Amino acid sequence: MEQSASKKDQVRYRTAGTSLIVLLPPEVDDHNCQGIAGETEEYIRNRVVKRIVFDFTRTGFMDSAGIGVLLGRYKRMNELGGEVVVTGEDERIARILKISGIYQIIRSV
Amino acid sequence: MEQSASKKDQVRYRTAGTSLIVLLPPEVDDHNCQGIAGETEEYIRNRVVKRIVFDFTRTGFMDSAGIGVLLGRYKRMNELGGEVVVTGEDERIARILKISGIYQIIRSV
Amino acid sequence: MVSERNEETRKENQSESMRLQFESYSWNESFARVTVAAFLARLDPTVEEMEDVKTAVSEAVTNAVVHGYEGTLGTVTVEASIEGRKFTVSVHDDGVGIADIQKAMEPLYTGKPEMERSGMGFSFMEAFMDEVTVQSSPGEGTTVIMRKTIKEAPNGSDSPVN
Amino acid sequence: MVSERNEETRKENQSESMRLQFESYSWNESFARVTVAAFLARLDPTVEEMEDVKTAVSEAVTNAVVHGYEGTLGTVTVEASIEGRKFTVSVHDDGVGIADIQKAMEPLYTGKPEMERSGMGFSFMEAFMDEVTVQSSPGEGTTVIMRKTIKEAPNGSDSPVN
Ligand SMILES: Nc1ncnc2c1ncn2[C@@H]1O[C@H](COP(=O)(O)OP(=O)(O)O)[C@@H](O)[C@H]1O
Ligand SMILES: Nc1ncnc2c1ncn2[C@@H]1O[C@H](COP(=O)(O)OP(=O)(O)O)[C@@H](O)[C@H]1O
Repeated sequence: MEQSASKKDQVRYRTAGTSLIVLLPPEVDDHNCQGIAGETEEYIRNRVVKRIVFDFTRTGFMDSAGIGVLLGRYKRMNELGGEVVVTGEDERIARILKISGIYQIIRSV
Repeated sequence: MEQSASKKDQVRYRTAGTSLIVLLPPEVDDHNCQGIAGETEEYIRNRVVKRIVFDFTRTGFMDSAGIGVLLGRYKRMNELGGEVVVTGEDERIARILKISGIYQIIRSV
Repeated sequence: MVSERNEETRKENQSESMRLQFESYSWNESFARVTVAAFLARLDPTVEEMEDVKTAVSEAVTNAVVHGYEGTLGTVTVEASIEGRKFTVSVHDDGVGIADIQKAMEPLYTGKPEMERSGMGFSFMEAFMDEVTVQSSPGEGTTVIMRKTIKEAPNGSDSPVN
Repeated sequence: MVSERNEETRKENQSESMRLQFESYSWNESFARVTVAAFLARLDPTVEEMEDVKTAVSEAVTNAVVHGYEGTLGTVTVEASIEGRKFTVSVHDDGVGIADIQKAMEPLYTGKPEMERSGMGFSFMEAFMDEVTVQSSPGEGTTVIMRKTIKEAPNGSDSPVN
């Protein structure tokens, strides 16, 4: 299902204890990812975040821009002594994550 | 939902007594309509057909090519003393049929 | 610390355009509809506005295929542009052209009555778009230009999904 | 009695093509994917083949936008063609071009490390397509040509819906 570039496709954030949950959009590409680095930084600056959870429940498409975001957030949480995990990946997204090799450093919960 | 030009989008035919039911494809346009005149003629030639029922149950898109088919089959059944009816139209299809004025000669059952 | 690309978002008064070219095969009628719909989606049209545009584009592309090229192979060019909320789409063929545009646009007129056509193509374009302009002369091909203003979505709730 | 247009259907060995041009806005990355997918649909690809092509196109178009034009405004041209079951898609920009193509294509190499890019764009194109060719030189823009043979669908049951 293709989506327009409208607001309803944006990334959504939720906190639970020291976890920051990032609900990814239906299509994770360069365009839809542009705000994620800056927006997660906002949360990190304003509260204790020990874990970022990337939630792929709504996501049916992802390209390497998504891998760039995961790697970037992984490095940042490493600096802070926290972790990054992924959840809710369907078969296609799992295949992309596998090909990228990112499961070697980021686990699925 | 857009469909490819593949075989599964084709028109399907079914007979019930002296009725010929034409199950229209998801998109009724010039391309998908090209066989209808000839194919209904086949049925008319080989058995007694008193009524053609155009079934829009699967159809979400129609342009004026569909109106051309309805008009053509209406004229043909008129010659034979039979009738043409439509069924299963959703709101959009009903709007198209209304704008075309075809409900004045073809009723919905 | 974090170097990030400035977020690139569409502005309300954005101007943009696209151009699509394909061969005059009848199965490209649906391809043209899907592509124009995908382009229009950025304005968050209602389902009805989206369907109106798809129908109008289908009529013009079908005419290019059926009447312009009369079943021979040629190139159909679809251009679409957006200026704020004003949407314009044109369909061009280098086919036979139209001698009498006014007559061609009359409701129920068809140049191919033997083909079970309704003669309602131009009427549908006019019913579903705000404005329809036809540029054509015999041997010079045909360009149909259609405009429609897309209403501001109150909160994008009624927008279509494809 | 009934005069009817000869039914026009795609032949197995059909050759056809399309060309799409749009501005280098990042929201056109999805527009390009949808359009190429709609063109490819005529070959009745599997869901996986369709997703593979969409991902590869997304990578190449994103590179044109991000690296080719570096956020400035330019035109991206996508051409796709079909010869039998052989699908070819090319993505062209008139941007900065690439000095060392071999290095650019190395896994994990990125010219923009400050942007949190993975450097996996070309690797994904190569993983998802049969063949990837890059034509580029500095100041001359870049063309990425990708090919993939789409398997014959046994009976079209596994084909995607958009
Ligand atoms: N692109 C075109 N090239 C040549 N003739 C055209 C073109 N578009 C329309 N016409 C002429 O205008 C007539 C009316 O078109 P239209 O209202 O769409 O009805 P229809 O397509 O059902 O005939 C056509 O029958 C044809 O003679
Ligand atoms: N269209 C292009 N124009 C200019 N440079 C490009 C283009 N495509 C790719 N490159 C260069 O090749 C590098 C590697 O590309 P890629 O493998 O897609 O990784 P990424 O996009 O994540 O950097 C880019 O960082 C860029 O320097």
